[in-house]
Amino acid sequence: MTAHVRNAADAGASVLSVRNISKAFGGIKAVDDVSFDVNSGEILGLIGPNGSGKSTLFNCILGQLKPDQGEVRVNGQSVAGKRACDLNKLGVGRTFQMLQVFPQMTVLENIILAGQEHQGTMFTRLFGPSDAGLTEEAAKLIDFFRLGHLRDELAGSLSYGQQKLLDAAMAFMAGPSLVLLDEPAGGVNLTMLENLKERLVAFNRERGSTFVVIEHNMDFVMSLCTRILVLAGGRIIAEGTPAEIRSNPEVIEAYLGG
Amino acid sequence: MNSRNLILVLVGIAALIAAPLGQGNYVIYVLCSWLIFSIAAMGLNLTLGYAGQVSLAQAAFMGIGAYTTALLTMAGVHWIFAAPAAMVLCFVIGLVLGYPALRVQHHFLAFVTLAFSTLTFLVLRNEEWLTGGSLGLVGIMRPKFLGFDTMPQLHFYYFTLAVFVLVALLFWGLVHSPWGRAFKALRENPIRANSLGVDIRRMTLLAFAIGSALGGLAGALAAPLVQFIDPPAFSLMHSLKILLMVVVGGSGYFFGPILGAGLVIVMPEFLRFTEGYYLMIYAAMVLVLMIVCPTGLIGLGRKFASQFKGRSVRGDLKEGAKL
Amino acid sequence: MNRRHVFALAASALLLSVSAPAFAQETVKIANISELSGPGATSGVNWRDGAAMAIEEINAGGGILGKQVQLSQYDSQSDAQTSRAMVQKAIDEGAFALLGTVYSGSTIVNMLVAQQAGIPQMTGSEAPKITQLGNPYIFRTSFGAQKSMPKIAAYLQDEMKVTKVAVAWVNTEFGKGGHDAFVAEMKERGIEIVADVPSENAQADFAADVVKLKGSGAEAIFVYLTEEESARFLREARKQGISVPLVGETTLIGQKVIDLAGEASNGALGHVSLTPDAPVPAVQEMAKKFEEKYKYRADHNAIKGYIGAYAIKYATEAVGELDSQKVAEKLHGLTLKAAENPGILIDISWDETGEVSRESYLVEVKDGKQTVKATLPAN
Amino acid sequence: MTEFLQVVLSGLATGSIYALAAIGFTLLWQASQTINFAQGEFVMLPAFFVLIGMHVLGMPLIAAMIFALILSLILLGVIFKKFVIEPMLPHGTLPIVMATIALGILMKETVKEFYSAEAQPYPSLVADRTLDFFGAAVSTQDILNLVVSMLVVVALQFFLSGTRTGRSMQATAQNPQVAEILGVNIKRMVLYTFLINAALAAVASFLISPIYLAKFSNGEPIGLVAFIAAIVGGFNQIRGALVGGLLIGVVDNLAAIYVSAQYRAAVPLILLIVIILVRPQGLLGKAEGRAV
Repeated sequence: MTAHVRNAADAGASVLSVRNISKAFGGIKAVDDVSFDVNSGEILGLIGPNGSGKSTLFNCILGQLKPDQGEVRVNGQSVAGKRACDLNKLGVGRTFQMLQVFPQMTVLENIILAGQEHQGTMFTRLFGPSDAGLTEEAAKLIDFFRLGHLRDELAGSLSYGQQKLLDAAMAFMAGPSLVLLDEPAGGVNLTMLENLKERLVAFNRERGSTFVVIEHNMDFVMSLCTRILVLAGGRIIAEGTPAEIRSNPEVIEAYLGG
Repeated sequence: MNSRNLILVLVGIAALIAAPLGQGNYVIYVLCSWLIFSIAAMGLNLTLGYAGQVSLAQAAFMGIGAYTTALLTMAGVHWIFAAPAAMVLCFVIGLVLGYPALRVQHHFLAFVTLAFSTLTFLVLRNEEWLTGGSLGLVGIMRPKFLGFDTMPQLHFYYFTLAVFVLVALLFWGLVHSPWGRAFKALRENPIRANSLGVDIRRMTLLAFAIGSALGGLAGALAAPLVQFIDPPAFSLMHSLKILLMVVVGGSGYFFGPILGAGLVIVMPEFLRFTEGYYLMIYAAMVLVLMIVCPTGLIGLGRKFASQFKGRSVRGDLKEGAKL
Repeated sequence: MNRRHVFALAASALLLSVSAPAFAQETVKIANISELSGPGATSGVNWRDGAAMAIEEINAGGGILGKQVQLSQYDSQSDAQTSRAMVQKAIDEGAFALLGTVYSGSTIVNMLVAQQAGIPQMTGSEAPKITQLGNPYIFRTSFGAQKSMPKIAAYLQDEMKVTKVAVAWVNTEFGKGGHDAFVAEMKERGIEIVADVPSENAQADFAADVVKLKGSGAEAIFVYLTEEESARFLREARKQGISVPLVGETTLIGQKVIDLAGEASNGALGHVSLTPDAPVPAVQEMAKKFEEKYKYRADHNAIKGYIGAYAIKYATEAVGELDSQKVAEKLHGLTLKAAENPGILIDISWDETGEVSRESYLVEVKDGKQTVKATLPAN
Repeated sequence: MTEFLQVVLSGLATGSIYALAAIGFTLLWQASQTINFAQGEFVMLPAFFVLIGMHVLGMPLIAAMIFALILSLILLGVIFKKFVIEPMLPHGTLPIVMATIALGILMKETVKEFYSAEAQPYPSLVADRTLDFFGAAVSTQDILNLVVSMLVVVALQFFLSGTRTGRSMQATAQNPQVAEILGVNIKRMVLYTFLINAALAAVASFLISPIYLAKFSNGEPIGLVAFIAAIVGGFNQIRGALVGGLLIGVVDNLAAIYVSAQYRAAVPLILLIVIILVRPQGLLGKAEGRAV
């Protein structure tokens, strides 16, 4: 069984380490020598104006782009050359900017799918139980995200906000040590947003999960994250708690001055 | 499976058992072809409907299965060993063919299988020492099982039916296993599936190889049914025919290909009165179906059913303003 | 394993399961199974129309043994497996005798079913193998390649004094049968095959084939292609200036080929048994009537279908009762003279294997017309 | 050497016609992600329009060709786009694949049933003469084919990169969203693509039928070759389709002589597979971003 509750002794250890990452596209440096660490249990916000290199950095971390130099390690292992599924097996969960659920499968099936590849072997997945022994655990997670009443509905028939919750829940199913959330607030209305934030915070507290969040919505980031990195022109220009960032003149300059 | 569905399935099987009774050899022959093509179409449905890959070589795999079975049984090997050998061969060829094609790009499997289909035809025709060339192989024996001789047409039908039911059950198990869930996921959203740990390349490859192996099994049944095989019976045109079965019936639905195979095989019977025009009418009907309802007949049926029942209440509306 | 042995075993086993068709009937049911759709449609439709015209004439003249004939049509879709199913269907529906199919690949398969049921079958196929399998129910309407090739070979050797020959053939069951029979005949006579060039079905570009043949040093080229391929081949041969004689079967010098190839067909030689242009008044008359009725020109398949239908009539009347078994027995060793049996058009005999013998002609295309160069006796 | 020259020249003449069909194929793919399995039948059909014009309506050859061209533009261009492809576009590639397969069968069977099941002689635009080219025989029809198809390709290339409409079409093919933002009328550009494809098919038909003869079943081999040529050359490049077409024409003939006549049809297919493995974007194609 996958342990959702991480060992308390791990708290504070580096889950993600980014070292001197640079990436240029045709002479323009999208990411320029960026380094930072994310410790266990943290919710790290990654913000910056459009074109500041957030997405490029994100893709480098996820192994989708090969950085020109530098290295990304998750739990001490390099992500270089890893496919998305390998990275997931390494303990990295993620969501996408655009909503990504499986509309023709039920909520329960969506969640089971998100966990099943971490259970047993190819062989047991073919000849073992059809839910890979995950129904109970999946139901718990669904309840946690307050989708219990929709368990057997097709994911495609859910409202946008509910799908967004499901989307996030899937990223957590396999008990990842690190979850990367790409603009989780995008397109979500205010009430839904509160709900989503509240659940994410609760999850972080109860299970000690580590998040990295890219987000434009300042209020959302400020109230969710424990630490924030500000990216501008491919470099980290500020780092600190939400309160520090809010009052940092360089950040204000980057956003307003451009 | 709920009890109502279970009853429907049992009734279906009973109908299949009763179907050939009192019928002439020809009708039984048509029923046999239907079951055999259903197996091939089910295999293709796994590739196409579940894993979302177009294969244009299903008939070629049938051919490989048929020739393997024919050659082995004619050399004295019992069908019960020859057919699995044919399936394994098709599975392995599927892996060898699919691995490089899927490494490259999504729709390239269609192109590779298209080429493979014609290459298979050429090899079957040209390698006369093995395959009998364009004149084919004659005199394929029907198997005997512990005193049950499948030589009479009716016996052969029950033999085919038994294999069909077994395959359908295994197939049902497969698509309802975690593998099946992964297949569906990679059809609906491969990128998301990949990020959730589904090795899309491996699963797609497996879906294609298993689908091809089922094509091989269909061939292993077709050879003793017709007792004769020649290369044109497994040409590209027939691959397209099987593709048609899957799409017309409804790809991605369990019963879609079975329905589709029935239609494609039985349709010429109904359109016979139109003489030479039947292919034309047939093509026109497929064209219209694709324009009106690309999800095939089962999709069309569901469309009607849901309009009839009134639109089902959306889950979120039921729960009102909870969110 | 001995194929014939396997086959006999299969036949006897299936015989038990097939119920014999009923014989007490008001009409005589004859089934035609031919290529009504698919790539063989031209041949199959010709065959069907020829047969249908004959049956109409037979019915107008009082039918068979005073009973009207009901001709039902089955489409093999030019596919061997379908043809087998259709023969099965025809027999299930009580056919007394069968006509078809034209494709040799189909006939080889579906004749097993007719054999199991004991129903005589008149085929339009010419592959040698058909009459070599020991099937007592299969009968040709035109002789197979193993009868025609010796005639051509003899002409090549004795009249044209050829010692080196090249072969161009289409690599299908049709072409393969002819090719093998021709090559065997050449070997026997010690004529050297200097080039052996197979082409694809419906091939359009014969440049490479002709290049190969041209450089082979052959003194004559034997061309065994379908009509359209022949036309394309003849044009390419003319373009590249092939000067040695081109010799073939009906498919090289038929009117259809002449129409398509135009001037390029002049000088081509062909061995012909049944064509609308055969120098036999009965055949020409039949062809004329056919063209008036169906608005297109009969080919050899139409004439074969016509003769096939009449052969069933004459054989049945010779037996004197509607008994499929006895008709089949009667046909073996039967000779029908056109003088007494006008529907047969040209004198014909069947041997013990169902193979036929008949006089034939060697024809040359001159100024876009077939002209008979020699009459080749029955063999 | 003469042998080699003869085969190469004949291959080029046939290949130039394959190229026309292959170019249309690529254009449709670019503009609407349509894999047109009826492309071969698109090349088969216009010749019959000409025959109808001449033999049924009694037109002279040139008038019949214009009549056929117009009919092709309407049926294979406008009608095909509006009533077949457009309704299916939202449902992805597969229904289009099935529908075009069915359309191909429909066209083939219609010609067979309503015109003729047999091959028809088809008039050439030039008097049939054979010229000697360093020992190789070249017919006037061969020369016409090469010249006309090259002219068509050059004109098309000029139109696409040299005119405003052409550039808009290319922008639409590369990125419809961006093109729309730039004010390009996407629907119209896609329609133009379908019209160009229909015109290319008609020209290919006029050129190939004097050699192939007009027959309902001609589409199948042409369609397959166009398909292979497009992929081998590069699915996203006109020049690629041209090179692919010529290459397949020559390779097919060379294979028949120097490899094996029995396996001549295998050689282009093996070439196809090798290209897919080694250079999936095609010989001249540009690599597309990898879809993960």
